[in-house]
Amino acid sequence: MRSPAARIGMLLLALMLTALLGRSVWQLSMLEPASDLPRQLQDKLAASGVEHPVTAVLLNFRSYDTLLEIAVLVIAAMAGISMARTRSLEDPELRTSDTLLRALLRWLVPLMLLLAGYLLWAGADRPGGAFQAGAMLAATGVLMRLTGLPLDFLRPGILLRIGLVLGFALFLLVGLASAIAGDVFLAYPREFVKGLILSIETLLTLSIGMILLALFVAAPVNDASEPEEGEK
Amino acid sequence: MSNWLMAGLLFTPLALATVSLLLGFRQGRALSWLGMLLQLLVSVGLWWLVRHEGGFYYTLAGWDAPLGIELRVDGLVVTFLLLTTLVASGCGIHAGFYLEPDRPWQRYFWPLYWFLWAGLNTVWMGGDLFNLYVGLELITLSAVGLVALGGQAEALRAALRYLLAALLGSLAYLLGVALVYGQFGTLSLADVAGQVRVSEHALLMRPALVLMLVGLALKTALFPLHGWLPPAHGIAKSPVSALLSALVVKASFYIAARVWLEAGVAVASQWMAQLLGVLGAVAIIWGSWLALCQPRLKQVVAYSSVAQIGYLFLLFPLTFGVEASVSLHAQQGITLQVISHALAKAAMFLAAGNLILAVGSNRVEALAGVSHFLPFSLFSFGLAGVSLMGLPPSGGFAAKWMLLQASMASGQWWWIMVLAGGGLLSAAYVFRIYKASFLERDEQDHFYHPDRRLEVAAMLLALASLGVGVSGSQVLSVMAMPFEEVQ
Amino acid sequence: MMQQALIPVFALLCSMLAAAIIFTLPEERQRLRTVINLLAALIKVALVGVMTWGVLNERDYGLSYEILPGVSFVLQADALAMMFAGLSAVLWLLTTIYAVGYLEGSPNRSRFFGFFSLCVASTMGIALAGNLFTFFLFYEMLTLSTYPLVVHRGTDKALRAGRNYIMYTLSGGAALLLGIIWLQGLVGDISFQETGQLKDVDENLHLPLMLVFGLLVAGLGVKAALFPLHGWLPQAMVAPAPVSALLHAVAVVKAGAFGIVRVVYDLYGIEFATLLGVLEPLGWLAAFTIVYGSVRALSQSDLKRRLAYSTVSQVSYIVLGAAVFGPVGTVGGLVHLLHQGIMKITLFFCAGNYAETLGIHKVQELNGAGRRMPLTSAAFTLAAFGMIGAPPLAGFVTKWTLGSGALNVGMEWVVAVLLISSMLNAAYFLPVIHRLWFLSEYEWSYQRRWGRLETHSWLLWPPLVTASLTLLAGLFAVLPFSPLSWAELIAAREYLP
Amino acid sequence: MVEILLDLLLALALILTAAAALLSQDLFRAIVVFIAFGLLMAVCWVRLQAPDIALAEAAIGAGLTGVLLLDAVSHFRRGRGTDSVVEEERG
Amino acid sequence: MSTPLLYALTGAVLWGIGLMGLIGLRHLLRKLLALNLIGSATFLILVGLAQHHNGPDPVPQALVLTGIVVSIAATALGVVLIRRYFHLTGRTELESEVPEAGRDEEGHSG
Repeated sequence: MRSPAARIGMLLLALMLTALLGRSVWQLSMLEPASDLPRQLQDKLAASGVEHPVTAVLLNFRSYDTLLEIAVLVIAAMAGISMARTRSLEDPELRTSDTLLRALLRWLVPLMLLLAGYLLWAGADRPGGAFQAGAMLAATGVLMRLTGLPLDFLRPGILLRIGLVLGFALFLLVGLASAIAGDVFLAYPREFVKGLILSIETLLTLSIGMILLALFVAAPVNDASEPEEGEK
Repeated sequence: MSNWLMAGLLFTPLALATVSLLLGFRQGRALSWLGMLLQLLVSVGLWWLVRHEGGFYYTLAGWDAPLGIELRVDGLVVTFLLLTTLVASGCGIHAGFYLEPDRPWQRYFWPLYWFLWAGLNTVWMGGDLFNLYVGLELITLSAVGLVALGGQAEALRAALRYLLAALLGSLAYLLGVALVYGQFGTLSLADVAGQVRVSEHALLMRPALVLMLVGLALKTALFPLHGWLPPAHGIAKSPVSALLSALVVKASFYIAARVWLEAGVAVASQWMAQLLGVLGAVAIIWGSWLALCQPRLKQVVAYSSVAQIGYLFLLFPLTFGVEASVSLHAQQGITLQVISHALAKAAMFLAAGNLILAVGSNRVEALAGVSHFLPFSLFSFGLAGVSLMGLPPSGGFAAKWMLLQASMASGQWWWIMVLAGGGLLSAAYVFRIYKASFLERDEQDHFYHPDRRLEVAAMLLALASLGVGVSGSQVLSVMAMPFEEVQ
Repeated sequence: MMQQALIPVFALLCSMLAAAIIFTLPEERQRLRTVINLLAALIKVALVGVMTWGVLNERDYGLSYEILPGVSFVLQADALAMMFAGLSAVLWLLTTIYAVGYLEGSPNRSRFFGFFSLCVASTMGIALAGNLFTFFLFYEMLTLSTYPLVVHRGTDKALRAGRNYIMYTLSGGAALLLGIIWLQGLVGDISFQETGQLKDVDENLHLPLMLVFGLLVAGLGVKAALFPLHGWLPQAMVAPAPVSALLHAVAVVKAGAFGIVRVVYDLYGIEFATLLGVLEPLGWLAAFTIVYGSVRALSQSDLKRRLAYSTVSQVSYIVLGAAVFGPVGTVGGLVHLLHQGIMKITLFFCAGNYAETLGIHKVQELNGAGRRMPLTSAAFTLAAFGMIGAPPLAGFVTKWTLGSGALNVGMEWVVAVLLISSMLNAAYFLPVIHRLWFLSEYEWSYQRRWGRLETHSWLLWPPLVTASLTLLAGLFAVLPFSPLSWAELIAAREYLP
Repeated sequence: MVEILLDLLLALALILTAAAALLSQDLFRAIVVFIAFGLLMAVCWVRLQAPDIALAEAAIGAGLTGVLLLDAVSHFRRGRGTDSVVEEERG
Repeated sequence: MSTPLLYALTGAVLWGIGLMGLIGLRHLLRKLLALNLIGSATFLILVGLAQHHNGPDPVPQALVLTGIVVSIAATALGVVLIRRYFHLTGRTELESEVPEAGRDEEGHSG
């Protein structure tokens, strides 16, 4: 428990922050719109290879952000599985014996997979895309795990690690390929742009799904510990 | 030429991270040697290019800012890229022989290491405020992962504390970015800098500036937001501590400095600048004092980082509302401080790791008598200490000299006192270590002899920190190279 | 031309290189280490000789290199530089020989000789520094490289002395740095030049320049052991004898005194300094230190402590000389830079010999040592008489010139100070000499035999050589290349025509 | 008019759920409230004409984050040794 | 007042709440929760303020998507660390002075 003075201080701090922030937002809202970025985006959308502007920004105009963001995900996944030191990531406690639930799942899982596929495909011209599809995949996995369906592919082994970086690696290779072709890093060749984006998205979906799932499943349950440096 | 180099620079760390994730520690290590060599070639190549032809913008994915992301490559950036290569390679080589290869979780060291490197490169070159945010997060998460890797409870606690602080800092920064985007409708720092100077409502940027600076100060561990740093840097494995102290905290400071110099000085107020300076000054004094009181060797070095980071924040008062020449002096001084502290602190942590390995304990008193068994590492520690104390002939001295000159010329004499006092205090904690190691005790007779290669890595970095001191002019001359403004 | 500019660099590098090699040598490679040490010392003496000859013929050994924007690293060899460089080169050779003998068989010799060489390299750099920045560079390097020597024994006492030493000198360094920065802010990056650089400055800079002078002297005064900044010196005598010799005669104390001389003559210029009125307080401070040091020396029962207080007193002669306006006074101060060096080093060598051979540390333990160690004691006696100022020894030359210089410009009180100090010198040295030769032998608990000679031959020759130098410097003071005539050469160049 | 009212209500609900998520005494309930907050956020994004974010928020922000946190809570409770809580968590 | 602006202002309030939670709460999961709130608040301000001026703006929307992914990564990493920390120490709080009962999260919420 914090002391009352500290609590009041915190409250004041938060209030002050809110007030200042609100004032700033209000003031900024009074300004004339300064940007013509949406218009620029519209102008160049045709050249981006996809019709949906958000996807165009994510995978073409600002693809470097997305590349690094996947890297952030991979890092989190890595840190997650580095903590898991058991051979299997399954949690026997969670195995269900409810037949009705199993039957339900038998229908639900393929349906969700289908939905993920649709989201991926829709990303090109409608809302949707790799992240949403990946999240859907992961949600399917979570469901399977919560009900105890086996997730053998999630053993911390080489296969899991390949799966984690598959999308990222393809993204990176495409970036490199365009650089080798003499252009800048990540610049897609005009004629393949749609196909490239779609294939990147597909693998990304798989990887993102696996990463999110691995993060969820990689609950550290073990006793291995290392002595502190110098205290051997 | 520049396209190839840039592609190599961006691709190598990410590719190395990917491939080494699929390998074990030993194969990853072998591959990493190759990666370090590549990075060295590429960064030297870029440095050479900029030195002879001046800086340039690199438009990623072929889309110009503000729609696309542009990287800025100028003299300062190539210097930092080269610095990163040197320091990170030094730490990497050290780590390659320092970490126990047979632990199952060590295989994740190399991927994290290379992702960290990629994040650093991104931040040095970043010209897009949001891209900088992603770069920062890349650095933060890989750094947290490295601290926690295979760690015990204490390491986890430190990593958690670090994670929470760093995330809050990033989000504060991102909030600032959101306000900037709301005001100027662009994320490109160069655009913002241009608009701030013509817009009549420029002063409305102040809250955004404050938020960014506070967030970044938290990530840089400026007093009083430094609480997370000593545990994290003190408990991590020595090569990791070296990376964190030498480079990671610099990344967030670098962004703060870029934002400040390009847009901040136009909208800030004197009290903001002075407040940041005062906090830096308190950090110098308080951090040094705490370093003096620590019983553990690595905690001493970690608190010393808190103090040394304080010096960096003198940039703000010394560049606000002063003549251009004074501001230039201050910027040069801070640049030298970043470079020399990076080299010296990395050397110091690596040497501290060797010393700990040799005496088998992290305590300062345990060092008694080590001076005739491990003079090489002790010597590296000493040389690095020279730079931290700001004594000649070292980069730390050169930096201090420039800062003193800038304070003198701007009439802000109070910083002179801080600089002088801080130097003496840091001498106190550095000499405390020397003193402990010179003490002769009869019973302490056998020490473990670490691998020679571990000692060489520390030594080379320490020598480099001295080298900065005698080649300050050359180092700074690259930064003065012309930069073509692309509009 | 190019080679000429490189000679000072070589003079610096030869001992740095020696240091680097010695650091990496394993402890047991004793012979190789000795060879490298002596080789480096001999090369240095040769290089300094060449430069001295060149300086006499007005050759220019300048080297300048921009180390930071607006600040240069400057090496230059002028007459004053050569005086200090010559002193340190010759005495380093002797001290090295002595140290090899002294430390035979003791641990950590690689470390010791490495820092020893670094220390001399810094001294050489101080001598050859062409501006305050470069001077400061080597001045701090000297601080750092002497610390491991002071704490070499690793005892609690040594570590405490080391801590005090570092506290004093680093604070001094900070004051010096502030002075330098301030000066740079006022007048820019200026180099040392004979007759000074500041004579033409604006009138309203006079006050800041006085304050800067105060800071510089405070910074340098720590190493020069000016009262009240002398506290570290008597404690530092726990270091091994060759280190004490180096500290007191060649490197540290001298670096401070030399720095003050540089600031007075080559930065401010003696005329301008007199005009500012900063010399008079400096003179009083020096005079007080002279008397104070001597008085404190009287009551010391530890031999090396007594010698240390004697140094406090004697070094201030140099400062006093700098504070006395007029060529003759200048000569008196400058010549003491050399004279004090050779005399004091003799005394410390002898003290070391007594300690090594008979385990003597206290003054009363010296009773009768003259009969057991006649050569050492003769050298000690000679140097002690030199300190007192008995003719025809080196110390007499100093006091005579200093005194007549002061009389020339009407500073009679200086003569009084000289007389008092000489009497005090006599008062603390004569009893020692009396004990050495005329009292019956003390019961030494510890005695070491070195065969035929009274002590190890490497320990014996250096004091004998320096003692004879004391005699020669006094006897042949009028010959060319004697300390006196070299100091006259400098003085002739320091005053405006 | 109706739209503004709806927006206001939504904003109020966001603030209330946020506060409730932090103030709730029971950690489990706090997380459930947080999931509700995530779903409200998704509605917000729809109101802001950002269906992409709405999808992502619902799936990632509310769904996955919530499940992750819930799983962690159940882990803590198991660590304390009360198995009944595990049952509760599954429901 | 436009809809986007309203949500931007809501974001400002949420930031305050989240910050108070982050500093004031001790349980690590709650801190993580607060951080997520702060993240959402930031995203609201980013999109709200931009769209107040421009109408639907895909750029900040794309940024927010990136931001959401980054924050789930960070949250997940945090949860993994917290769980392992709990596994090793039985604690769910950072402060070391909290006694062993610290693992009981009901004890000190709010």
